[in-house]
Amino acid sequence: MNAEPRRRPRLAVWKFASCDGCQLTLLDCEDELLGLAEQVEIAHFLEASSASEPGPYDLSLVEGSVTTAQDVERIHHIRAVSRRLVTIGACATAGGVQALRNYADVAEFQAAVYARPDYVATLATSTPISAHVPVDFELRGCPIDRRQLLEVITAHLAGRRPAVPAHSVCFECKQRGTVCVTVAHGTPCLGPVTHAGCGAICPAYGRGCYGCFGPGDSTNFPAFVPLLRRDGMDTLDVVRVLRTFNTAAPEFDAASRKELDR
Amino acid sequence: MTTSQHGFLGGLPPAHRDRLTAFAQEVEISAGARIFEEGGAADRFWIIRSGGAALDVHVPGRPPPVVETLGEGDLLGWSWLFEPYRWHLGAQARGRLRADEFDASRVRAACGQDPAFGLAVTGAVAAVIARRLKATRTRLLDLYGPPGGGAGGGDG
Amino acid sequence: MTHRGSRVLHVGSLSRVEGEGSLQLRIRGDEVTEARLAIYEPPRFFEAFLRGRSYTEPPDITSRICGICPVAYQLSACRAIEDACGVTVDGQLAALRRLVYCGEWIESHTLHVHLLHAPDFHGCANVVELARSRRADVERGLRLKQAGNAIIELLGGRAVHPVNVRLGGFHRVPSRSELRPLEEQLRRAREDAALTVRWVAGFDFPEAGCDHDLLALAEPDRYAIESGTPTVMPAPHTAGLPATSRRALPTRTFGVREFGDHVVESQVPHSTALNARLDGRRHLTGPLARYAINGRLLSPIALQAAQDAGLGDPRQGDVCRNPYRSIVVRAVEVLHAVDEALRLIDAYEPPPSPYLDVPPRAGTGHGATEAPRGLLHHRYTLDAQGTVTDAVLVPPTAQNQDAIEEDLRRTVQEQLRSGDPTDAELTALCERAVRNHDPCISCSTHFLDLTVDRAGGGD
Amino acid sequence: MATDAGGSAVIDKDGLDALVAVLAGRGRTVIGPIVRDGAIVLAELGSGADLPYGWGVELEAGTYRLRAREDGAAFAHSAGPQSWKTFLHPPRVREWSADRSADGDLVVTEETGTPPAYAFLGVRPCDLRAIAIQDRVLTGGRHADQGYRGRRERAFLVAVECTDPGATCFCVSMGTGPAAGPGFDLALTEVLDAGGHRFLVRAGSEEGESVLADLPRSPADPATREAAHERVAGAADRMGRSMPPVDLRTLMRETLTAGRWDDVAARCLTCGNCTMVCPTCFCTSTEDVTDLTGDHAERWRHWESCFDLDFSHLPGGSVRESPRSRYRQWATHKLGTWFDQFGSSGCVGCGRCIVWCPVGIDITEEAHALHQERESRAARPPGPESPA
Amino acid sequence: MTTPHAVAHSAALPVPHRVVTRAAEAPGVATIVLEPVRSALPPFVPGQFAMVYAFGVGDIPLSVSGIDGDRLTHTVRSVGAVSAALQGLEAGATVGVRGPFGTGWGLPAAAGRDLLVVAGGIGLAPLRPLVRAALAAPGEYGRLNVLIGSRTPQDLLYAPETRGWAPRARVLVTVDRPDGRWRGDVGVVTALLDRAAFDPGTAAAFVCGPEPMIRATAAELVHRGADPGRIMVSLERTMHCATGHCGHCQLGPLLLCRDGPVVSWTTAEPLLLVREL
Repeated sequence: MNAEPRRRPRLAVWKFASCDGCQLTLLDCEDELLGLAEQVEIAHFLEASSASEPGPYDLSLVEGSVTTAQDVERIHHIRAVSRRLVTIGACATAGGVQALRNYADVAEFQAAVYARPDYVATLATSTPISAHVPVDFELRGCPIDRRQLLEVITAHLAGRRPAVPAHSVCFECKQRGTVCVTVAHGTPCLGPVTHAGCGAICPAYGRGCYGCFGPGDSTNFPAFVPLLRRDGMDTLDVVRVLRTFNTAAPEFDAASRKELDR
Repeated sequence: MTTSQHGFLGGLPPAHRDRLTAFAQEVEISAGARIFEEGGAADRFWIIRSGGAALDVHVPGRPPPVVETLGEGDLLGWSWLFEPYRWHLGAQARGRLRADEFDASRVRAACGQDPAFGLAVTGAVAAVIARRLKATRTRLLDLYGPPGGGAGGGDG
Repeated sequence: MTHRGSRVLHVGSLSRVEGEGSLQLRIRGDEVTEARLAIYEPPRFFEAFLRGRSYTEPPDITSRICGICPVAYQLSACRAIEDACGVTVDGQLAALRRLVYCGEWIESHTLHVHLLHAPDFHGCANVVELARSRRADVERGLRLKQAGNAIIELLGGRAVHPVNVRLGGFHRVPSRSELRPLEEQLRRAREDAALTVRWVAGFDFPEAGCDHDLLALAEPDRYAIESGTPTVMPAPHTAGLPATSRRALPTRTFGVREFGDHVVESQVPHSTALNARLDGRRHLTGPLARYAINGRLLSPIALQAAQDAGLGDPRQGDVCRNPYRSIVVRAVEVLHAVDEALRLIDAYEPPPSPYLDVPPRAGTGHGATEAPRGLLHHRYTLDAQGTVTDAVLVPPTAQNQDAIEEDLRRTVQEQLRSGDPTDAELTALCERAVRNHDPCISCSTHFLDLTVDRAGGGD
Repeated sequence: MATDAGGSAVIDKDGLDALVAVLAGRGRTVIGPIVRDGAIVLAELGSGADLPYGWGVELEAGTYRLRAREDGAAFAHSAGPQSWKTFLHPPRVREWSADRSADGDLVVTEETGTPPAYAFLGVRPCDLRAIAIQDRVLTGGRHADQGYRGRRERAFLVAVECTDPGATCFCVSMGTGPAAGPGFDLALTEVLDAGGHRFLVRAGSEEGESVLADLPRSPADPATREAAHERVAGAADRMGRSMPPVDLRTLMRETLTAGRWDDVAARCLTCGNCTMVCPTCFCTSTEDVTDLTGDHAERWRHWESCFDLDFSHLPGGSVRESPRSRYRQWATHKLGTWFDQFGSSGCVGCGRCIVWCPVGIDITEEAHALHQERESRAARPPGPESPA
Repeated sequence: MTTPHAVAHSAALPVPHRVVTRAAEAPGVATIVLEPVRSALPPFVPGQFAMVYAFGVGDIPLSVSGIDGDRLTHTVRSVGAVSAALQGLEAGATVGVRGPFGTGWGLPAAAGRDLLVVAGGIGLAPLRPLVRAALAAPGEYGRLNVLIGSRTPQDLLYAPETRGWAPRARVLVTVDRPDGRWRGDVGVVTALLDRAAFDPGTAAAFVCGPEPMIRATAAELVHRGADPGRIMVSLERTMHCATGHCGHCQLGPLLLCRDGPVVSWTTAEPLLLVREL
């Protein structure tokens, strides 16, 4: 005997400057996709549906970074029609790889790519969603992890705080039983300063973590950077590895600037 | 009861306590009466024998909010000891108030004449101020507001 | 009521594609004077910020151009840089690359076939709606997609932006026993893929053609995926054939290093994607081109499935130029990729080292692979220390833009001639026409706003 | 009869192979050291041939390197990246699941099923003590961790005494090695000399004796006994590290406000590696998960660490916000308050935390520094206290 | 102190309980009464806590604020996801409960002594069963004082009941922020000590509230000559497993789920003096 049918929560998925990989992660939940569609009303998800329902939405997942003036307007609108707004992926939480423009002259960048840069309207910076509107939860990763995405959604449905720890990748590496690539092989690895969540994939494949989940909640770069140097990285290498997919994350940004100032 | 040891007078050595109480004059203040007002001349002070007093602040347009209440044994008023001898707060009797009232100028004069007595009185008043300052700081923390509070609070 | 007026419309957004763009139609009477696919996905400047990076980084960095086909970017980048450094990856390492690429074809094509394209043929807005009437077909698709992802996850660590691909090979290679569970999953997937070909072959396809040069990589003895030589089959009109012709035409080839001489990008004011043309002409890359150029090299079961699905026999010179039927070609390619993956796993022996050393040297290198949506070309110039000094990436959708616009124009034009379509009908039609090409709009687009600008003709 | 009265014997490599086979034949999953990914890790043994014959390790703070040995020894290595807690107290377990029925009732289902019957081959004396310590923590109090108890009670422990300690070992300081203490079913001592490559075996339990009886063996001869004894005694003299010779519990209690904690905090990455590799660290967190219907919930438990900022989370924030306080919590717990809580030290001197700390923080060095700081403070003439 | 009992089931498993009543207590605070759906938990003593599980959300430690046979009363304030879920439950809902855990107040050890109960905010919840137990045993103890500090008059817990404790107990209430109608005391709870009726040298004190309030109260009592060993305080750290196995609730040498939450001031004082312990 069922209670009267409760209103299904309405889900919306939005895209800003990004590669689509994070929203694709939702479609990569092959085992759960149809079940999810029974529990929530997928009201707006352009990549997956041509039926777009107007707001308000109970949960908005936002992918991508803000890089144009129209983006700024659009994210304010999305915030206004969303009860909870969750940003997904490094672009949305830290500006993404395209935030490398923040260090350069955008006009120069445009000229490098486009013969007629004047055709292209873009902001000088790529910024995370949280730089523009309040965000209820940030899910890290370039790309996000499928299990974590499901956890965020099911936690939202259950009214639970998502179990998405902010500690270092080392936690996951050890739990996975991977031999530490830094200690045992002398491979530079950003694991100790990187936010967990991927499941410590790179060390499991014998390479050092390259920080695609951005900084963890407790980093110590002055102690950490010498370790990268010990294992063979020079200043430029250190700067490059910090300046990739989470380059504009404050901790990575500060550490890379400090390196250049040396 | 703990009053006698721990009230204001409890903070004075017996000899000085007797000397101070010699200045006292017992008074009774009817319930709800205003005892003094913010900014008024602090020419007296009291040690409460029974009943209580509420200290309040004047805020235009609303009833004066009570910031602290005093009860038996408490010192009511310390502004009389420091220039410019003006009340920082207002005070109102809560219920019928019986108290020992002191003439501030006479006590100050006695303190001036006898440094030992003066030091004792000043020290006892300072102890009261220190306690109230500590209490005020504790309240500033708004400890009972969320979050916090006993074993019943932990939450994920 | 007639719709032949002077009107400007903004219609919703094109969905079930990846990327942001808008569509502009200018109609005068019953004549389409202009059809523009305006990609306005904000620029991300990959080519600019690749300059100054280490030569080891482009595989990981360019993977972030596209979450749908990251393996294509990784392997095009690897090939280009290895070319610059004079290293050739072959043997089992090359086989593993082909295997992970098969995973991407299976995953990406199945995503398009089941989740993005099939709903069009059933009048559904999305796969969830489709699942209400075709649950088993949708579940089969999800299973198939999962099998593709399983390959990428095993070899790459994760399905999106895998981490294991590197210059010279892989960070870590699997043991035979690690591949074994994959084999079981793929055997089931092969059945699913065959059923999918049969399923989509039964869809209702409008009669249509395309009159573009077709461009795909080709290899002498196998269906080109992760390597090959650019090969062109000219457009039917050059041989006096109609756009709907199913006849193959003689092909010509050029070297990967000459790619830039033949495929030239230009910029148009309405788009943030660069528009590429082949020897000055519109061209199409992707499944239709691959099938036309390489179809005869499909695995036997894929060939048989293609014939059973009505695509004709590529060994007899049959090609498919109907964009609507691209869904069938994709399904055939999925079957081929599953079959190929099984073949590769069966023949797998772990290589002695997971990667070859790729020492840096000054020079320019080219690399092209067949992304699910078509030929993806990378070119890098390195200095002696291995710092990237120049990078040029030509994604398939940028190449296809002209062809897509032409298909749109043709589709709308035919519609206008045969009736009096409403704007809503036109929008739906245009969306379908665009989806036929599975534009990887992330490499280039997302919202597609349709603007119909109808300038009055007769009235 | 090749087993003497004390339940000891000598086996050779074939005997070791047989040991693996016999244990497997008794339905046990045999876990032991193997070489993988450039380290000697603990994994299921297919046969005795999987053992790391001819491999040793070079250890330093923050560094681990596998080194080939010419002598072909199987156990001439010290603690690797994992400890046995990986199996007895696994990184991630489901504790229970719960279902909510249509009428709102709640049905909780405990995880059941027969726990695996492990045989651990190559348990170092320090690790043997570590297992005893986790036994006390997880099953010795009022509440027992039933899952742990099930796995532990069914586990068969083959200790191997240490003959080749690493540069980061300090079991002598902690009184846990290099000779095996109580708790093993069998204890092996590897002997390599002119007399050949062989192992002195002692049984420590009835099942141990029974397993030993199934092995091809010879009596424990005096020469082998003597050689084994010498090798273990020699190992004790070659410890790479030591703790300061003071009561560590008191030292920890008296140095809670030491300046040294700031010093170590400046180096510490708070990455948690030390706690994960520590064979006694037992901390866990739980996570509650639900499926998409919301009517099925599960409680999972996973390893956690006091280096996690969230570990001491209270509604207002974390209690131990600073890295200083988190390192101090770990070290003082390990060396000091563990006594208060569980009646022993929490440190067994295996040195894993030193090796696997990426920046090479060395708990023995920190303890020495704390000791020195306390000494110099005591030596200083009493001066005015700094303001509270 | 706790009484040992036979553990019939794993203490890690929640036992289903039904919400019998739910009463809004104060803004964001509710009191729920739970009864076992099937089997009951072993008996609780005042000061002990249970882990209460909101389905799919998680569990949190909640002291018992009332004990009535198998029925457990909890007073919960919404400060996070789980407490918000529990606080919002209606009668008829099912929760999971584990327990009893931790030390109790140890009231019986205070026989013959004046009792001083000092509560700050939600800290009154774990003290209520203690007061009830003391009132239920007239003659067993000396004078009973209940000192309550609250943020505002609206936040006062169990208002009708606490009034009913007088005159058997001396009940003194003070608030931090009075409203216009409040005629009672204003100030910190320690200020009420002057008006409590107890012999500081021999009295037994029971204190629960935010840590700074506990420290201030205990210090004041010690200053007045109280024996730190007879000042019992209830401390807060995050309990997760409650069975002493997860390590979260450590405070120096203590595992508070096992050695606490109630400890004597002798034990607590040196620990609370160390920052971030």
